[in-house]
Amino acid sequence: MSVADRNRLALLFRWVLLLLLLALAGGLAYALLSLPDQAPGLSERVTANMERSGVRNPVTAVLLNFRGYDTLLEMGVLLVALLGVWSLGTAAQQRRVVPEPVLSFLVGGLVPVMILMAGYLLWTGAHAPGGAFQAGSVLAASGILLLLSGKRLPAWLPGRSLRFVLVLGLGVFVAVGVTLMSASGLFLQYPSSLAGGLILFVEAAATLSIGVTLSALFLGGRPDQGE
Amino acid sequence: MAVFYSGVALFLLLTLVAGLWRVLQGPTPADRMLAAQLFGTTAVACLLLLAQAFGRPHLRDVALVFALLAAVTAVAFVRRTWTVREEDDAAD
Amino acid sequence: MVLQWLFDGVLVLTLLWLAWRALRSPDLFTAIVLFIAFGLVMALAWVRLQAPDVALAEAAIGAGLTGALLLAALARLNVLADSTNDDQTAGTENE
Amino acid sequence: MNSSLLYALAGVGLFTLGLYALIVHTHLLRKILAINVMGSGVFLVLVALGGRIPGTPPDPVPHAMVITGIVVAVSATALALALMLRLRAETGQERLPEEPSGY
Repeated sequence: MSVADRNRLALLFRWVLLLLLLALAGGLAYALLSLPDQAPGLSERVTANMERSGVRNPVTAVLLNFRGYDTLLEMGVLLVALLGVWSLGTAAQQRRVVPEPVLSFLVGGLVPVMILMAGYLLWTGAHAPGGAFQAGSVLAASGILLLLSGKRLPAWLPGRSLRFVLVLGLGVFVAVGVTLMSASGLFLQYPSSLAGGLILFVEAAATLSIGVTLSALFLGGRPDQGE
Repeated sequence: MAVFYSGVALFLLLTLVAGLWRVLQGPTPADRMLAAQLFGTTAVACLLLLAQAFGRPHLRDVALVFALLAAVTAVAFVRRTWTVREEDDAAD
Repeated sequence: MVLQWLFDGVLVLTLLWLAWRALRSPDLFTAIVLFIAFGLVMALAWVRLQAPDVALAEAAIGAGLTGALLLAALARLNVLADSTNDDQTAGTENE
Repeated sequence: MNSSLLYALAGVGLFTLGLYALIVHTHLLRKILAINVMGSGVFLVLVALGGRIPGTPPDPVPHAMVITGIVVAVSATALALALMLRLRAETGQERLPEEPSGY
């Protein structure tokens, strides 16, 4: 096949693809526009059960109580993603860098504020926008900032303690679920009087795990042990 | 007053679109990166205005997160991409 | 509420345009910067959709994590790259 | 008519744009960006449809789904980037091997 032929074929392919995608977009847009105006969502059921959820923010109630399974499995997904990255090799050796005064100053000022912000988001998640995922992301950002600033990880960190924190979120979630199952017969069925405290407990563990998992994902590999 | 705040927010959104020009044009990577940082700053102002216009104080938390975390991307750029490019230049 | 409609319209057009430019800019670094900007504008869209929780998550992830991840990966690609930078030639062939 | 329908349509647009770029580009980093744009489009449709009925508070269930979705998307992106870098280290290319070069 000559180069000109191949180019013509590529052009034809491009046009057919564009037509197909336009048809797809048109179909989806038509489906959206033809949706009925009043659809029974889950909104009303969430509102009706809010008193029993233990929190006042409906999104947190859905995440940690009504659809706790989703969040539990998502913690598992995060862990599996990290295992995938770790199985691909060790993290690139950080070059030893001279600590820059400006960066050190910036990191020293920002990281404590970020950790404070993570705590605030975790606490406020019960009644206002916020929650474990947001707090965990902010925590992860502070971890990434520390990694970027060239601070050496303490030698004891990559070992057992790191792995313990990584599985803490999932572990606490499962432990709470199993304990509740032995008490009430249903997995993750919080009694309404304890729901608020249990949710905060699970969320705190999840925040820590999410933050450390995301920072570890940034490393792009298994951190070297020892060294 | 809400109309005024919405108007200013719209104006800020338009300046953000103007900042896009620098991202697309910017001769050096630093120009593009700084334009993206300008996006973050403008978004903070936009969020504060929207919080005021619609009386939703929780949007200030979003603005706070934006302002706090904007530094992470900038530091990542300076520590990773920019140093690599400089070393490339030095090697040439 | 003409102003709000205008705001929504500009926001949506900016989003689409950013995505379009991010996905077809010839230079990978520009593509990543445009994608970071896309994430920031997405957070504004979540606010307009009355989803402040999602806006918080997007702000934290978009401003703090995605950019750092992508930039670090690009830097590692460039370190590995030999002097012939074939991702740029591949991009310009499309034009 | 509510402005959230506008965002839902934009979500469809983003999904289609991302799908196009996913098919056309061969560089894996571009494919990763394209998948992320597609995901954002899907999230936009989900949340926009949850807030479709004017005068009522938006449905919190899609919001919760999208929050988990965003965090999963970023971890999947990290895994994909690590896979790309490993492929690059193994084969010297950041493209999938069976595709003909030329696009």
